[in-house]
Amino acid sequence: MTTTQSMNLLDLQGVTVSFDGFLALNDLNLSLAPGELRAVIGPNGAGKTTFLDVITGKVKPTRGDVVFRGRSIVGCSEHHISRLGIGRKFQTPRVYQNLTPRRNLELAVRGPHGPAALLFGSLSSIQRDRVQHLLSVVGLERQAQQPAGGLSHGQKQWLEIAMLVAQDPELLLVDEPVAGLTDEETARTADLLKQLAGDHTVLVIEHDMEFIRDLQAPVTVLHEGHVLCEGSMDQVQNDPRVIEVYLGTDTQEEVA
Amino acid sequence: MRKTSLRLLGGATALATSLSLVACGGGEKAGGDFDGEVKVGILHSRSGTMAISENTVAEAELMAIDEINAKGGITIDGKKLKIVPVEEDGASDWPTFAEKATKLIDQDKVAVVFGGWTSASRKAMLPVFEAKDHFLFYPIQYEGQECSKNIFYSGAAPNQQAEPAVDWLLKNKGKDFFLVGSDYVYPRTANTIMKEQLKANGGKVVGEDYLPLGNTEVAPIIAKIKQALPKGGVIVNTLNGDSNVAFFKQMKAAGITPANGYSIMSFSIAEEEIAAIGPEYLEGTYAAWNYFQSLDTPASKEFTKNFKAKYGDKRVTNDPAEAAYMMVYLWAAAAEKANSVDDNKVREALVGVSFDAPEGKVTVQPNHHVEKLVLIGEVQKDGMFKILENKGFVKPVAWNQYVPETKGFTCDWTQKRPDAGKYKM
Amino acid sequence: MDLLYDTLFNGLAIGSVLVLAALGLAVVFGLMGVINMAHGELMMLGAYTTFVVQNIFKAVLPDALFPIYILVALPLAFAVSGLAGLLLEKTVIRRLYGRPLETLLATWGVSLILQQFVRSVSSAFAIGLVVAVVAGILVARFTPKAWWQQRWTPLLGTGSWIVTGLVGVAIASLLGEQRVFDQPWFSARNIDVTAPEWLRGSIDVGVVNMPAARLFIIALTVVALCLVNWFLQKSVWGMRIRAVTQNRTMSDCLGIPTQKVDALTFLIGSGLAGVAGVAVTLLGSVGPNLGGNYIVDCFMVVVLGGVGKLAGTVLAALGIGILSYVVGSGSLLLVWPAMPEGLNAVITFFATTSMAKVLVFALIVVFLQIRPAGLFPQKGRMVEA
Amino acid sequence: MADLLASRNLRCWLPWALIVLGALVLPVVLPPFRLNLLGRFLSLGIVALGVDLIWGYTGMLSLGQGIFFALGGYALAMYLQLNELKPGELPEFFSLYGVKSLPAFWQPFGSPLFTLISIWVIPAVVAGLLGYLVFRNRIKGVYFSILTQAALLVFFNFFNGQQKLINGTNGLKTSTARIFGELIGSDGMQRNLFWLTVVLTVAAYLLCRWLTDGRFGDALIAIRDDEPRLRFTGYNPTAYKTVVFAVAGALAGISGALYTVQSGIVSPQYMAVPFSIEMVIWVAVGGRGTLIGAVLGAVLINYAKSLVSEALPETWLFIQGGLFLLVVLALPDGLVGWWRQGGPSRLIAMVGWPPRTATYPALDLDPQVAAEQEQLQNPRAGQQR
Repeated sequence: MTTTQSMNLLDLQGVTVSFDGFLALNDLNLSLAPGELRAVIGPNGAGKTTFLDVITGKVKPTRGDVVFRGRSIVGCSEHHISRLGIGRKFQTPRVYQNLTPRRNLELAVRGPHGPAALLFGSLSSIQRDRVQHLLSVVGLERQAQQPAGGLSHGQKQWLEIAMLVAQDPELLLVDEPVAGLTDEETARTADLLKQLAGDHTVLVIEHDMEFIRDLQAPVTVLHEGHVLCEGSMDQVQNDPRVIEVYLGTDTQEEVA
Repeated sequence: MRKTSLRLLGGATALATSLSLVACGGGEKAGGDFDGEVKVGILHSRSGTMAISENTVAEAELMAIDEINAKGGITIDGKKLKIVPVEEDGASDWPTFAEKATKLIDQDKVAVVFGGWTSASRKAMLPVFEAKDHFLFYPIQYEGQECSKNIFYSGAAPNQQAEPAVDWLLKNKGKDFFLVGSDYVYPRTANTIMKEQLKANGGKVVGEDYLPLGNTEVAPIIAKIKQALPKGGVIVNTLNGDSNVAFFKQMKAAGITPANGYSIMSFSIAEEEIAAIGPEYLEGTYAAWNYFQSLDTPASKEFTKNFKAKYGDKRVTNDPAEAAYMMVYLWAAAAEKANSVDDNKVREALVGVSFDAPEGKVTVQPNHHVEKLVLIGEVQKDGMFKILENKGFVKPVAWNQYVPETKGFTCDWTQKRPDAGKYKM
Repeated sequence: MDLLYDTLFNGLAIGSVLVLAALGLAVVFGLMGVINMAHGELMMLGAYTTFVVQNIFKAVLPDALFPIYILVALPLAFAVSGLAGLLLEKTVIRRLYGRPLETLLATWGVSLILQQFVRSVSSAFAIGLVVAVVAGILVARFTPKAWWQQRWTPLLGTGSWIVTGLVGVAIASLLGEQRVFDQPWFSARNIDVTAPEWLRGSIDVGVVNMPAARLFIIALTVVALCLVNWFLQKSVWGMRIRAVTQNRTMSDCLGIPTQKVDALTFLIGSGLAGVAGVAVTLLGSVGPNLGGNYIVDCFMVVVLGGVGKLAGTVLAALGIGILSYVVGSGSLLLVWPAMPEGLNAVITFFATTSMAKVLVFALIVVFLQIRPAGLFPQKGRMVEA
Repeated sequence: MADLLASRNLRCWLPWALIVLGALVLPVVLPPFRLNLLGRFLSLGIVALGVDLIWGYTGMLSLGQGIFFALGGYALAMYLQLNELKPGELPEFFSLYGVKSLPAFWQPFGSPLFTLISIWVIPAVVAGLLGYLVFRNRIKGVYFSILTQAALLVFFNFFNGQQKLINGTNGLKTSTARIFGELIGSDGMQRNLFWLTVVLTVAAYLLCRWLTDGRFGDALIAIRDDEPRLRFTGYNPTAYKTVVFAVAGALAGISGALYTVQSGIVSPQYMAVPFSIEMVIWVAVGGRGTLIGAVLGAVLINYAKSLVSEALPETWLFIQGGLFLLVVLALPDGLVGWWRQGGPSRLIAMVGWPPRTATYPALDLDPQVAAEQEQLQNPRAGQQR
């Protein structure tokens, strides 16, 4: 199933996902070039989370193909896909509550992930430096020794982003990174993501339009499981179809 | 009963009260009439699945001890000794029996242990008694094929229960047998013996099945019986405990009843079990035992009367209770004969000791078993047995003579040979 | 063909007991995600209720009424087990929502206590218990409010319960001296529940001989299934229960009293256990261990059936019923007498009730390898949150 | 006093000090019977360590550890049965069932080396295989618990039903066997076995310490906290769970073997449903997620059980059931967890000796506070990091 579009890092080709007849994704086509920063928006139920689920292997597409670095990853398990270089941050922050932030990061940091490696190997100095560095970047040095369950919501968001970065994936899938953050934190997050782009490919799903604007990235609009339109933030915002989808008309109801 | 209830109530906040109760229990002293005391162990399941059956046996043993004490205890070296029972709970768990047996011997230094019900519990205790060269008195009818120097068996060996019952069935009821049992050692071994016996005497086993302990779904067994014996025949039942209830209730519903030509013989159903299952379901079925409450002798009536007086009017006596009662007396008699409570001396004195038991005069045989009365009975409406046949006293055979592996072997502890437990005759 | 009918009927008979026993568990597990290890003991309470009702009929009411005692026992058993379940929910399970494994352990503890309770309970015991509980509650009522806002309040709470508990034990011990109060109500022995005459016989339908008790249980199962289904699908509270099942938070926001819904669900599930308890008195022994004999089978049914669908429970129970019957009775050998030697040996090996159980459980374990979520899995995004 | 108890070092070291003291003093003080009990309960501590690994750390509640426990016990008991035989002889029980030649799977157990290896390898392999099949299908939570229970029943019924292979319900006895010419049931041998148990328990503890202290242990905790998340980080939880389940199986096997020789018998009772659930409660009472708690819990509860059943057998189920409830509802981290979280000082504070920092007892332990204090004293140091 590998195709000629190998210059793209990620290709979704006609992906359809059906839950008991309900089409969560409907013939979705999307490509990401290496180093790109892309924002994805869409109303509730547009299939944004399912879209990430398909890429990361949690949900198997009913039809269609997902190609990463020229190779189909449909049917691979989550951890396999993750090792290929796709990292994901979840909508609600998911960190290991009973581990300290340092240990959270030590688990996430790039390296062999088998039981034997963890038992018999130890972290290299590069890995340790990386963890230390990330702790300071996200400002969790002081909390590094207490369980992450006690962190505030914002701190957890940041910790999870740090874990994603520690993983050093080629493709970062970031689901609503600024939900519940203050304006200042939001701006810092946008900066961080922009820094990451270039070396990495970043795909951001977000509802916060100001944040998307800050990112200055091309925007893809999803609606009812397929791509409604693509373009810059301004283009998208003025597209009558997008306005209709977001604001709705009396005859059209949102799919919840 | 009262003391148990006191203890039961303690359960509500047991830890708090346990200390005080233990203190009370330990405070008893030998009465003024006695010159000393001798401790004996009583080891039965007082909790768990087997508590149902074993409580009665323990009660019979305690009754015997009380009676002996009331008559002045046992006399050793001219001293009157009071028998003090030390009770332990086997909790229906075989390894626990082994643990508690060790405790009774090592910790409490009892002279002898009365205990056990299931064969598995006896087999679990056996190595303890062998390793410590101590003595266990075991009161239940069992599967034989065992003759330990360290165990005294006051229940029936197969030739005192199963074999005469099969003979009687062959003679009076038919040649086609279906064997049903619980899935553990007694039914399995007893059925092995019966199969050999039937082979030798022209009977036929048309089917057999085993139910896991505690299982109550017997539909597949009933189907097998119907296939194997469509027109009626003999069913030998060695089920244990709960399964019996399910078995008889569902057999009755399926029409496998005495009225329809099925003769059902049970080896584990005595008066007590009849009361729990309900005589409606059992009426007309048979059982073979060495004692029935309905046995019409003065000793039997006396035993039942005393038991009811002690434990309540509604209670019934049965074979295991009688065997348990008798073995305490046999031990006391042997100890007096040996003039010592040391197990080795008691063991030597034991063979030949007699006692006027409720079933009649019993005498201990050289193979550590008892010569016993063999009775076949039929369950009546009132939950009692009508005695159909009295085969008189039968000498016990430990190593079965139908099974080829043990044919020709015998056991005699009066012999001074090293293999006295099992040697070729 | 006879064999087929026979197999179907017997499978149905075994299966219907399983359906009835597992129904309450399925409702509770499906709707609340709670595995109730004390379900078997709630069945046992139902069976003991039957015993009490039977004795009242025998002792007090005219003989002519005796045949219907079982019909009276059904609603009473539902009430007794249901109330016991309600108490369990209010005191224990409520505190453990969202922690299914802890619930499992706690309810196991409850099952042990219930087992020993029916063994030990006597009038003295009951009076002592009631005194202890009532006194414990009264202490909290009649002491100054200020005492309950102190540093040492937790100690006071625990301490007052210990004291009232000891008072209860003391009272019970004193009463226990009197034989009237000391007599255990049930004792550790199995108790005798006798089915009325009309449930003891059997009916021949064509070639199949159908025991009346089995037919009664099958009918009872069908009625219980219809009622539960009707309740969940059509009644207001049933709708609320379903709403809470699908989205607890949302239901809460919409003003559905989720706590009441939980309590109600648990009450119904436990009540159904009581009804099952009545049914099994027709088939087997009634004793403190009754629950343990059924509970694992019930789990198998629920797990095999999948969560939240009654159809799954029914299908799983019937499947297990027919399979146990076919394997256990060895009837495959009759259908296909000329089967190859090896297969024949295998089937004969498993054709005892004991080994059939091994095979059936093993097959369930294998089946769950293929369909980890049971026969009727939940689908969609909800599955793995 | 309260301050002393609040001191962190003491909280960490006091349990250890008690244990070392106990190990040195008890063998001298205790009579052989009690020492033997202690040895047996200590060996149960090893299976509890395994339970703690899979439940306390990894969050999987297995109700089937009895399988591996019994397999270890059987492996050793089979060797002991064969050990004293002359060539051509069979263990005594075989003759009861008419078995003429040793079943094939018994043969290798004549070798002591094979036995020593198989005691832990066989349970580990069985556990690994079962675990792999279950985890691969992502069966977890209550489903995993129920499935392990079903597996337990499969083994239980099988061993119970196979008289001709493994002596069925009776199990295999070991006390009358001899090793190095000495009777296993003898006091001297039992004392040696006690020391062996102590050594192996410490070894098992250190093994678990090693497993849980590093990143491997972190991965286990991560599986408990959020398994899907770990998967998306590139870990394969199936591998980790399989490994840790196999390790727990191996520990159970060793534990079972030690328990068997010290209690004199191995029987299918070791695979009874309640026993495997009890193992979980030992860990829960001692403190899940704390290794020392698992061992302490096993020893304490079993000793309590032994003592209570000597004095008041009928009350043990009440106490056990109450313990389940108490631990789940009031002491979720068990005794050791309570102790480590400053439980004793809180208790003392309740009766009127509040520790110095009464309002925030943990303030001076809070790393953030510590860091801030440090920063205040030495502003440079804080910034350099």
